Amino acid sequence: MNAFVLRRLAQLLLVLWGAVTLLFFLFFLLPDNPAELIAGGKGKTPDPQVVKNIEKKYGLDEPIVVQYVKYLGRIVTLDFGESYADGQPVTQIIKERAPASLRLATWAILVEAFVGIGAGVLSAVRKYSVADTLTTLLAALLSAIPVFVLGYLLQQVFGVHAFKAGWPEWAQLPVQGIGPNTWVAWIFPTVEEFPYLILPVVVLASVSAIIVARLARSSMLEVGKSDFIRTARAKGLKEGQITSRHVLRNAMIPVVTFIGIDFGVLVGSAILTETVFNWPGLGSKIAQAASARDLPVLLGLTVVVVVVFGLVNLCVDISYAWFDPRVRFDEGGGQ
Amino acid sequence: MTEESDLAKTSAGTSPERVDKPILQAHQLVKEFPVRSGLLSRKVGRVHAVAGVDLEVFVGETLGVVGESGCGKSTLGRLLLNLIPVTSGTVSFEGTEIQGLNDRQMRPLRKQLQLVFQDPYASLNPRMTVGEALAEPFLVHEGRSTKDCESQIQELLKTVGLSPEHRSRYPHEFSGGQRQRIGIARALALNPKMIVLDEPVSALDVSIQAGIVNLLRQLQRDRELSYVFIAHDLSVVRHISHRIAVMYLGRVVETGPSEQIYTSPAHPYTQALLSAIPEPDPIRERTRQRIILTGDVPSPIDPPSGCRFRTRCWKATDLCASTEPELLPFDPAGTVAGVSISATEHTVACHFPGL
Amino acid sequence: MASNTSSERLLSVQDLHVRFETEDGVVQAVNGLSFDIHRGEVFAIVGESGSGKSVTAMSILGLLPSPPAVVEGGAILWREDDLLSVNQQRLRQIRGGEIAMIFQDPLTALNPVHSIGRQIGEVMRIHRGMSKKQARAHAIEMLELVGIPQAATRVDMHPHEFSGGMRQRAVIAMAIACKPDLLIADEPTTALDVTIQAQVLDVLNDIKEEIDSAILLITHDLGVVAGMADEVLVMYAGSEVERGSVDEIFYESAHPYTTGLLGSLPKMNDPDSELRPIGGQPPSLINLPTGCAFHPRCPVAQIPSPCSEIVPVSQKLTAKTEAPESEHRAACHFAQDLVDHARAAAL
Amino acid sequence: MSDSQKPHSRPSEIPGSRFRSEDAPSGMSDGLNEVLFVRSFRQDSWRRFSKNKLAIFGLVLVIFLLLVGLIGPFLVQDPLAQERLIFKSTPDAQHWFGTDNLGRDLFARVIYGIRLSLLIGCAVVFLETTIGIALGALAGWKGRHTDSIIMRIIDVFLGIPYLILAFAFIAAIGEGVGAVIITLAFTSWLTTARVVRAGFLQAKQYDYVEAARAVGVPAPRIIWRHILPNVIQPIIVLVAVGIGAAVLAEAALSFLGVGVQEPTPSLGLMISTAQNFFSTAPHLLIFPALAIVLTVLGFLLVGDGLRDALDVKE
Repeated sequence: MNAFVLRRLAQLLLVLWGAVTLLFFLFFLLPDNPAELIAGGKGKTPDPQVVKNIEKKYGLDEPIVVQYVKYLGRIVTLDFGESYADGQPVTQIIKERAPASLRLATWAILVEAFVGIGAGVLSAVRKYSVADTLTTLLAALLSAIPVFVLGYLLQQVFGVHAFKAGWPEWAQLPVQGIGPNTWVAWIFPTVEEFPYLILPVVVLASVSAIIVARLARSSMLEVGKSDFIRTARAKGLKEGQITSRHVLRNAMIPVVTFIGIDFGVLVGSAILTETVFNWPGLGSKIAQAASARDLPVLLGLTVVVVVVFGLVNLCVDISYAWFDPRVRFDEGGGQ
Repeated sequence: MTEESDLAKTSAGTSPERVDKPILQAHQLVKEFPVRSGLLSRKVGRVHAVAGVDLEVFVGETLGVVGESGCGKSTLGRLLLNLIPVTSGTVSFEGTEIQGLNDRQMRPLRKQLQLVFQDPYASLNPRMTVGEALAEPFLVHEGRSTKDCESQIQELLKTVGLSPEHRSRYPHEFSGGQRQRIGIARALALNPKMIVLDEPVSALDVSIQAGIVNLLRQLQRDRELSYVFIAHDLSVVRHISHRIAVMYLGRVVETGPSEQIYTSPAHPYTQALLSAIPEPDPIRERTRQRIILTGDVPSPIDPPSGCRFRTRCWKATDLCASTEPELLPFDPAGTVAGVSISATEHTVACHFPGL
Repeated sequence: MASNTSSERLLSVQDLHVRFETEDGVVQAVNGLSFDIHRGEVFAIVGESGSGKSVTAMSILGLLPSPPAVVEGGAILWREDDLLSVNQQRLRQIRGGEIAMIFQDPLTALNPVHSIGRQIGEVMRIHRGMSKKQARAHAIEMLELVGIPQAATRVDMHPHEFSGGMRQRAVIAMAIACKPDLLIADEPTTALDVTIQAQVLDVLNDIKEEIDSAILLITHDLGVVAGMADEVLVMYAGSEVERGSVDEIFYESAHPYTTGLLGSLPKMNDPDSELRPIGGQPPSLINLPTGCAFHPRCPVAQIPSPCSEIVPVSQKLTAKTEAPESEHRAACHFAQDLVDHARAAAL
Repeated sequence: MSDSQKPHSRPSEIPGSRFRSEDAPSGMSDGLNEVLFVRSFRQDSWRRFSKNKLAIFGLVLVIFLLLVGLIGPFLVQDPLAQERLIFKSTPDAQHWFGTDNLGRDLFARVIYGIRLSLLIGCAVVFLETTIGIALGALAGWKGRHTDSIIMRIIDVFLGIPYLILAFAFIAAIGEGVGAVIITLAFTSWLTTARVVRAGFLQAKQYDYVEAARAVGVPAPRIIWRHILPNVIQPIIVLVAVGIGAAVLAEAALSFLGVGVQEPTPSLGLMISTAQNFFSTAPHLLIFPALAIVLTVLGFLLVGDGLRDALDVKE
């Protein structure tokens, strides 16, 4: 098991290095001169002398390879440079914004997993029932609605309309920001913070939850057809026991894998969700940095996201070993 | 000696007289598959699938290769056809060494050397009609289109007992036995001299099996084909083979004329294998004594030292654990040992051969 | 040969019909099958793929997936209950407790995520109300009974750590855990190698004595039948074509299909004999031939009448003098002639 | 492959030779499959597809949208013409969907937007599929080091969340329609490549591929005639789903301001602008949003239907 974790960590480092390299060259080979961007922003022609000074300050006059090696060196010491836009250290930005994103993502994943798996299991057990058909339709519809449209609609309904129509207090939800942002209980929101969390989490979790539900359903049905379920039935188990003891754990194997992979999609959706809800997390900052071409910020935040993504998948792989004992022993054998 | 070759001839039964000239020879054939693991797919072990096999196949004869799953018999079949690269050793076909030849260099030889698979469902491309599948060899080797070789295709279908109208159908429209006939027709297309048959009847029902076996025997008579017949079903193997090689964990443990292997098996494994076959004869089944082996076949990743069979053998001693027995001529009388090995001889790799 | 008519009748299948409603049409898998199984006997159903033998086995415990399977008509009597109409609670009691099953493929028949011990123990926990600990101890006992060495450590292993032969032993251990009265073995050795098959058959024979049950053996391997069975039922295209004691089936076969099957097998003691295959192809179960389903492949069929027009009923054959209790039957218009012919040839 | 690892394969493992139904009994004696007369694969798939009401609805939607995209632009007004006096007007006989904040005909803009979405979707999927098949086939066929290198590259790409990767590409090649197409294509070929690779690895084990080699069929023909036709099914599904995904992704990029730029009529861009005017002119948001949803929905439903009909496992 330890060897397995170590190996996966090494693999993560490799991926991280590849990602940083890819992104570095993509960002820094762009047609515009970053120094000009810093000096004047998009579309203006700044004073050449100012540009030169900036180039010197940020080391942009050096060959790209030298810059790359230096950047790698700085990353190792967790120094991601400063924002072109306001000179704030990227590390500072991460420190400020990461907890907000973490809170949003954690709750979204929890909702995704519980609601998704629950709905999926229900659909599978009551195949072709109204609830099953409804999830199917909802799944198709929700996956077709862009995240930002969904977010905006919910804002209109629970923020604007609920207020105008005088809905009960609990149904009137804030649509912008994170609330008091006190962080007394880390990722757990306080009573005042809670309403702020609801809509962003719902939006972020919805699409993935519905995919999880579909996957859990088909996986349950697939496992339900396997020979060992027939064995269980031949042993005299009740249908409920068969589902809980034999189907569920086997059926969760592909679902867990999906939740791991889906984290990448979740990050993408988080960028949009945080932008729509003005959530002060990494995602909205990434979007700002991307449109402002604030490269150090973009690169630094991306590195953080890639690391977290890798760690999440590592956790998934470890939990995998619990779900599927075959994994534990297959390490040595086969390709 | 003479008595043994006589035996070999009688066992050939209804088949034509064998010419004593090997068409295919394998020498010290070894195939190891790497077991990879870790970040950079490091090699952490090896599956010793085939571990030093010598064999010869003569013109017009059938060599039966028998063994249980995991003994390396299918791997051996693919090595003989150079479908997978050997780890070491040589394979020569009509005197030409073929191991290490690439696909292009092999192409002329492919006309001569063919393969029939176990699973008639899997061995035909579901998206090609029978006609297209049978035309492919002609297209590849003679550049002729499906239309140009129409008559050959019809002829082939007739040869294997199918109707020429079947050529425009897809594989899924046939039953298992019919598909296997199509597989045989494809192998026959270019008039090969030798065919490796990898468990050609194991996936078929008994009532269908017999028809395929008879077809194979008839084709051998008509065309002087040489067969390597790989199987785990010993009763069928005996029926079609002139000589038999018994494999265990990547090695040949006993080889000889099929009559001798069946009537006086010398290796304990062969004895156990033969005794394990249930016979469709209630009275004999009730009376006969079975040798029941203990345990399972060891892993080919880490085979036992010395004799590979010793972990399940009732005769095993310390000698078996330390020294690997060589394949030597078996003389039931036990008088002479170590005379020259001729290919038709009964040989066995055991320190304590005999009954 | 034990005579079974006097011992306790355990199971009685009467006029069983099973069809599958598939997208391609209705598959008539079993057409009016009847047989009884008595305590202490090994009853074998023999047939090739598609003959309906496995479907029969599965319909006994109601294990056919429905849809597409539809069991229509007939009765499966187990003691006082008709298994086709019994309530779910009683059915669960019977499953695993009174009737247990051994499946063909031991790898897929075991749940990959649970330990062997847990899966064996589960039967005891359901039917005997054992605690986890008791069940585990009993599982070890069962594993020892089927000849698995170091059972105490192997009990906590998972199926993928077992070899094929050990898995099938584990499946057998699971089946006999509650000492069932009837053991249904559906192709128990087909997925195994010959030497392992011999081991497993050996275990099956031993435990039969041990638990004093009956075994319903489903197989296509006539060799296995010859070695294990007392009574044999031969199926073709969903129907019984012949049934009788094992000796009657092998030495006095009265149906051309049975004769054909035996003739197509290579004989170990006569290697040079030409194999005699049954001509033609197995029939489509969606579109069965008229009259006798075997007639298009039958060497003795008289066409058009009666073979291609009249469905032959299974008729009792005159027994040899020394076996008055014989229940040798065959569904062929010429069955009696064939038997007489076989006896004459044997003399 | 040693024979110990190669189980006696059952007929049901072979594509196209299996009798299919969601409730197909597993572990049923293989004989049942054998004796069933199985219809040709194409007929079978079409029959299953046509029985799926949602899929047919999706197909109708896709055909309708394709017609809209092809013919629509010839029938509507100039999407760029500003009619200065009627900003944000509500729908009427002349402007079916009303006008936008700059007084442009929204109906025309939505039609053009759909056309652009479809254009981008198809172009992206064409590029993506080409890259994916090429690299996946290369990795799967060559194996060894080629495979390792390609797989590591895929790992790196997969390690970076999709939208961030898109930002990086956009940053490097700039904005606009062409850039969006290239960006989306280069960030979405991973799935196709992995599926094709997996298909190749599996197909290489098929007996009929080995049989083709044994007959001496040259590699290009083996790939073209024997392997590709048998890995094409999941690709067909990916193509349908991929168009929908590309439409969504384009909308997201444009919404965030790094995709298609004004004044090109892009649905995402329209939504982005419309947000500021929702309380006074909700139709500015609703119509483009509806257009996106219908477009994506159509392709997703067709994709789902194909997945079921072709029995593709994820």
